[in-house]
Amino acid sequence: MQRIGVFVCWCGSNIAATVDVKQVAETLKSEPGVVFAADYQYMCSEAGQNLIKDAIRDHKLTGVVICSCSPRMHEATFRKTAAAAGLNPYMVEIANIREQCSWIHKDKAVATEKAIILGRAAIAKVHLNAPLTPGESPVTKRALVIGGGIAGIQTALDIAEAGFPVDIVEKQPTIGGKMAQLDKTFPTLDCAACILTPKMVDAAQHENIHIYAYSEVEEVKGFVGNFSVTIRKKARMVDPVKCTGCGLCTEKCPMKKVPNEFNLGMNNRSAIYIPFAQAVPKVATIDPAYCIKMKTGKCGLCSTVCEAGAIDYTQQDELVEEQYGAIVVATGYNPIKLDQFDEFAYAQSPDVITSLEFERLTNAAGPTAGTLLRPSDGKHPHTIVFVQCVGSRCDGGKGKSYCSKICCMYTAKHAMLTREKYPDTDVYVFYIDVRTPGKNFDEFYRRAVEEYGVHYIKGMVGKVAPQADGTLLVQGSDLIENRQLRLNADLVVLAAAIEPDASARPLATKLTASMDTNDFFTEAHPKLRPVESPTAGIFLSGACQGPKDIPETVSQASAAAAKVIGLLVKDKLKGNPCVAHSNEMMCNGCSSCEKVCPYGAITYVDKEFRMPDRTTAIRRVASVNPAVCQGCGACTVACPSGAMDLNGFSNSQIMAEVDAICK
Amino acid sequence: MKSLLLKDMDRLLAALAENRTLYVPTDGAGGAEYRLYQPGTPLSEALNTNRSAKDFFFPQTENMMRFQMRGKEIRIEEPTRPDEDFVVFGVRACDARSFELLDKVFLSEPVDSYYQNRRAHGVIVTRCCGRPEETCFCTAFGIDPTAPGGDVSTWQDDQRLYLAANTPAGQALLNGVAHLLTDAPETAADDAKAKTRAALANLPIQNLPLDGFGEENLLAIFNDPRWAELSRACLGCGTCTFVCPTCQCYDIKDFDTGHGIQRFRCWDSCMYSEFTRCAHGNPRVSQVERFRQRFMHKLVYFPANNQGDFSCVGCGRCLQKCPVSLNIVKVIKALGGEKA
Amino acid sequence: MQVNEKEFKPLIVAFCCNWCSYAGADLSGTNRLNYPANVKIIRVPCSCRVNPMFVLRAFQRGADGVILCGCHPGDCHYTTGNYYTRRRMTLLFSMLDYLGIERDRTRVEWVSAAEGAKFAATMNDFVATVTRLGENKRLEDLRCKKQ
Amino acid sequence: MQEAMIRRAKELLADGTVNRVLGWQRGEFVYDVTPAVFASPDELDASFVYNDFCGANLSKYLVAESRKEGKVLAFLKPCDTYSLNQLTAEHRVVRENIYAIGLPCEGKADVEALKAAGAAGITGIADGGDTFTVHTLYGDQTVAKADALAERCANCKSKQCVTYDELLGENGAVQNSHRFDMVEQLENMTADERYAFWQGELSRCIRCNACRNACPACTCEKCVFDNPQSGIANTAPADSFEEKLFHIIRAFHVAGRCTDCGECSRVCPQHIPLHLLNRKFIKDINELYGPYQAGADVAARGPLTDFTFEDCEPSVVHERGVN
Repeated sequence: MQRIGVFVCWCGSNIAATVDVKQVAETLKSEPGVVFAADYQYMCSEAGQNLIKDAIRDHKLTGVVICSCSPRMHEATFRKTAAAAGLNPYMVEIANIREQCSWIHKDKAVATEKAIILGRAAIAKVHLNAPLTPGESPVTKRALVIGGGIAGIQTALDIAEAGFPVDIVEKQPTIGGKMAQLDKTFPTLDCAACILTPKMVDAAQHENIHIYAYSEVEEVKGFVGNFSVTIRKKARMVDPVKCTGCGLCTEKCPMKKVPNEFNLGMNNRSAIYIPFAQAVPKVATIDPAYCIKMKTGKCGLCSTVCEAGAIDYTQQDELVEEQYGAIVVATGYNPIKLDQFDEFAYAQSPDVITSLEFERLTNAAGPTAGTLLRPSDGKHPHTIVFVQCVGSRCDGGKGKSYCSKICCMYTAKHAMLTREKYPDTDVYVFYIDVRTPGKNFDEFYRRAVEEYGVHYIKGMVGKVAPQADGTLLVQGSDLIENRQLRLNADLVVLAAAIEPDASARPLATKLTASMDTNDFFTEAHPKLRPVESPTAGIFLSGACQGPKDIPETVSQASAAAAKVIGLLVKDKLKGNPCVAHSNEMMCNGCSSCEKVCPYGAITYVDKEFRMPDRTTAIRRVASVNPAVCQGCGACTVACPSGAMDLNGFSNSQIMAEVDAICK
Repeated sequence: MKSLLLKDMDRLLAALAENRTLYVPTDGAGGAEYRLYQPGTPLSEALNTNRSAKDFFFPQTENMMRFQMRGKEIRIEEPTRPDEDFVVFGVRACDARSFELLDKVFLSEPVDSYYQNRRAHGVIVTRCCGRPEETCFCTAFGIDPTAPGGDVSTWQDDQRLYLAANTPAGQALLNGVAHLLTDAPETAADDAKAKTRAALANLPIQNLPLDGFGEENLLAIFNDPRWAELSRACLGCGTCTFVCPTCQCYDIKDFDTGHGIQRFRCWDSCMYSEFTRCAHGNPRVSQVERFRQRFMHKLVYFPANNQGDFSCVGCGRCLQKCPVSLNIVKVIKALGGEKA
Repeated sequence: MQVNEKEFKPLIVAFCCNWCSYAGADLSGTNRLNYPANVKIIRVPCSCRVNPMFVLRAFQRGADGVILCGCHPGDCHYTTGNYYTRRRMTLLFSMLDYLGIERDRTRVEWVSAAEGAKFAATMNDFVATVTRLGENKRLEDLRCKKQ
Repeated sequence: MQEAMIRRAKELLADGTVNRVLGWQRGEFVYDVTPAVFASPDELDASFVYNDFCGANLSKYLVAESRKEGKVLAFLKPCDTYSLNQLTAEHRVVRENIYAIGLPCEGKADVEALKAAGAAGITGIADGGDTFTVHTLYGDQTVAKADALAERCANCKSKQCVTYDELLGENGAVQNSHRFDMVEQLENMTADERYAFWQGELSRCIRCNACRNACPACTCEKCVFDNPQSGIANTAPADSFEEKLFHIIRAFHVAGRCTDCGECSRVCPQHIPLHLLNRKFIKDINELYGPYQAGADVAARGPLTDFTFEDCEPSVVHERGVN
């Protein structure tokens, strides 16, 4: 039996004017287990707290009930008070007789009766309280950034600048991501490479940053502050230390018919390649799917010409295990595949291209050296039709239901740049809506319309049909003029919807981070914790969380870095002791709890048990990591056997409160 | 012996119900059960009720006392004992015999006053079985369905019901309805009895080997390896126990009503994991042991303590109700040894 | 009969999540927005902590109405808790309805920390609804009745 | 079928694929069959039986059997395979230790239905194609098989075995069943009528726990109703509230997991239509969250451990027709 002390606060007249505090204290004193009861003007004052401390010591209290204001106000205060008197702070319960009683009721008798009942409920709960101690876990002061695009680079640089080591894992041979493929950036029209490549170099040269390029995350174990990550370094067949990036091998390589993914297959590269001139690390990579030596064993020309002796055909994938305190996901996006959109003739005509392909066609380092030429015949296009929302805001399964957010602006940019460079070109943009919220965005779009004479047509394109003369017949509707349009275009540019990179879903599983139905990572709170995943220690940067443009990506990247730094500066993480725990003897191992846990706090282990029938059995049982659990209690209801319970809000405690209230 | 035309049955029941509460077996959703007599409702012709008649004297739950808390004081309140006189009409010989077995438990020292009180207020009218079924084996325990016992025995042929009092309470009951009854010779029900006997001779379960369950074989039976096989399919539910007319185990529990503690007892089953739970748990840790306990009790321990009376009346309910068709007949056949 | 109806004050148990609804209840207090004293609040970390057992328990022990309040869907402090609450309680309430228990005795309402007025209005409305229904008879435990 | 099963069981025992066989054992009467494990050909010959009364869902026995040494051969009806899948999904069985033979099933007979048709004192039952000839102590009687079908079989949801290592005969198909008709009928009653119906049904409950203990979804290491620490443990329905509490919580605990195998109603000694509770949840889940059949797919996420942002609000209950 607990020895409970009840402390009734007047809160000046806030409580005492409507609740007969003396009567509350007097009545509660005769409750079983209550050995002390007192009332006082301001329990939260120093004198009030001393009253509590003295009573804890003098009456050897094992539990404390404070009838006062909301626990949201002073629970922490009174827990500290109890701790100062040597009582476990979690042996304190608050009966909220101010916000939920004296302030809402006028009749003193009614309010007093309710205050007594609320006090009883708190007493009933304290009877079942147990001392709780928050767990502590050390923090590995190193961060992992998954993805080396602008988001990952920015996050890594910010963390590194704060003095913490960071590793970037990038699956491509070079960091840089999508931004490296872009030509100019809206709304300022500065060149992407000019602002990105210095950052890539900064990252490569930073003493706190290590780049695992051409690598992937294989396995993630552990929890916030203590992740252990296995990284697969894919075999490049080139020793990155020896390779000087001179590029001689790529010139000499006899296999030159490899579609160049950096230029989206619009030209070719060699089997040994460096994706682009400013690649970081600037190291060659052998593409084993095309390398003659790898496929037939004959050739070896690159090895012959490499003066550094960096070529090593026997190289194997290597697994390295690293420890991290925090992980940032920056896996970015991709344009969707357009196979489902046959009406736009993307697969039928090389002159129907995506916006990203358009970027490469206008980029000085692209397949046409920056001159806008039709892919089919290399001629200058005179009529260009841009189609927005291809697969975005699209119901019915073939596209994405969401807005891809960046297309309105980059299409305006493309249209504007085309008109500027080639004033003889007619440019049409079909749109559902033009969405330009953002600093200087709407001004930018209006310039495209007003200064550059881009023809914006509100309506959707119904069909693009390649014609015998090599043009493309574009049929669309103009909703403002309310008419059908037929245009003969030389080039059609599709603003394809963007979707999370395909690597995101398996990665989310490894991280036990949650995703929405579109495979974007979900944030811990959509408004208040936008750069944290619900899984503690996992942070989100850039388009992996939702469509974003560059400025937004960079701000989120820095925000994620700030959150990581805030975590890594701590030496130890103190947990919330009100976490779930599983009674292993009752656990069925059925995984229901694991499925509803938003934090991935529950894992399963096979353990040997001595069963009630005196046999030994190996059983699969749930185990809650108290450092990761946030104490929501979803698992406790999912668990049919009641094996899963929650500290501080146990089944028996809540039912005792129900019983006391309903007495 | 008295008799009554069957067409006057409802008049008889109505008359019985006039002064006492009357329970009769009637058909309803879920099968035949003893229900409070409602005028005009025909008696069930089912062989037996789902639940046995033991409920009348040993109900599934029964309040024992209350504790009242006034502040830190505890006050004890005795429950009100049911004091109404009642008649149970239409009890079969097997169930009637079960009362005798329950009496041995509850009415020997220390007397169970709750049971004793109910027993004192009840009058049993039995009914000879007309059509025994394949699950019946009461004769194995010396029960004669043609002499069904109780306070009043009844038989019936196509036209008439015959009644004979066996006890003063039974005689008093018949006296109360004498105006409806006519005298009949003692042999009047012989045809009905003969018919029943003929049916009994054809029952499939005959000659159960019970001789081997003597006290002297206690340890041998207890340690018999076949228990594991016999109990393997047992789901550990309490169906057999709760439909059994002779199972008498109960648990005593306290229920916090919010304004006092209600102490009550309720049937318990030796098949349950929490049965006879002590500080260390259930002494019978596996289902084999629980299963064995049930049959050891009925076939060995009870007779050893009660002049050889088995704690089974062969009503066949467990044969009908076990979800996986385990039952006492299979146990007897396996472990009862050779039929003498 | 009329007198009885007037006198009947239903007992309402309200489970409120710590982050939104309990704070919303506090706010209605701070703003001195009245609701009947027969509403008693039990604080839980998240509405998803509420086990159907607790709801039935409240009815058993004498509650006439049970209401769960949580963060609005999408605003759960634990991101997904109230989505599970929503499914669980929908099914539970549907089952109670199926058993013939008055459907107006149970409710789920999403109340944010800013919605003190909504909290008070919800409680007033729920109390009025349950008052019209009268005493909980169909899910009562006779042993728990005050004698 | 019985001969084919014994033959195949012997082969699998002989070639070492399995070391024991889970099937049915013959009892006192033709309908008196008990789930049993057979370890040798002799045991199979002596007492293995498969007939119209082998209704018990054997999958639950696999919780214990699949954790023993060696592989067990289990003969499973379509219903039982759904349960096995669900148990596999919940890690309650070790699937690798089970050699499942799927059996075609045209429905199982319910001896209670024969008795309700007037057959008293059954001494034998002969299969006459569409009918049973029931030999009784009081003469022979012919009952149409359709009239003797168990409720769950008359409203069969699927004749398809969804997991097996081998099939005996042809696999059946998912049925277009009318299993929700009775639920709908209840839904269309007034609240007062529904209350009266369930009060009548549940008041017969004797808390024998047969429904729970036979249920392949109820495999908890410790049931809350047996656990003195749970706060709701009880051995008898001491008040009509406790009858409802037990059945509501039990149905809720298996909601989204119940495959609708119908064992609960089959085993109830009091003939309470417990399947109507489980089916209510199944019907609600299907209607509110999209069609879902527990056990159909091992990888599927159960509806109560899942959600969508667009889920309906609990007030949907208030918006329904009759109150």
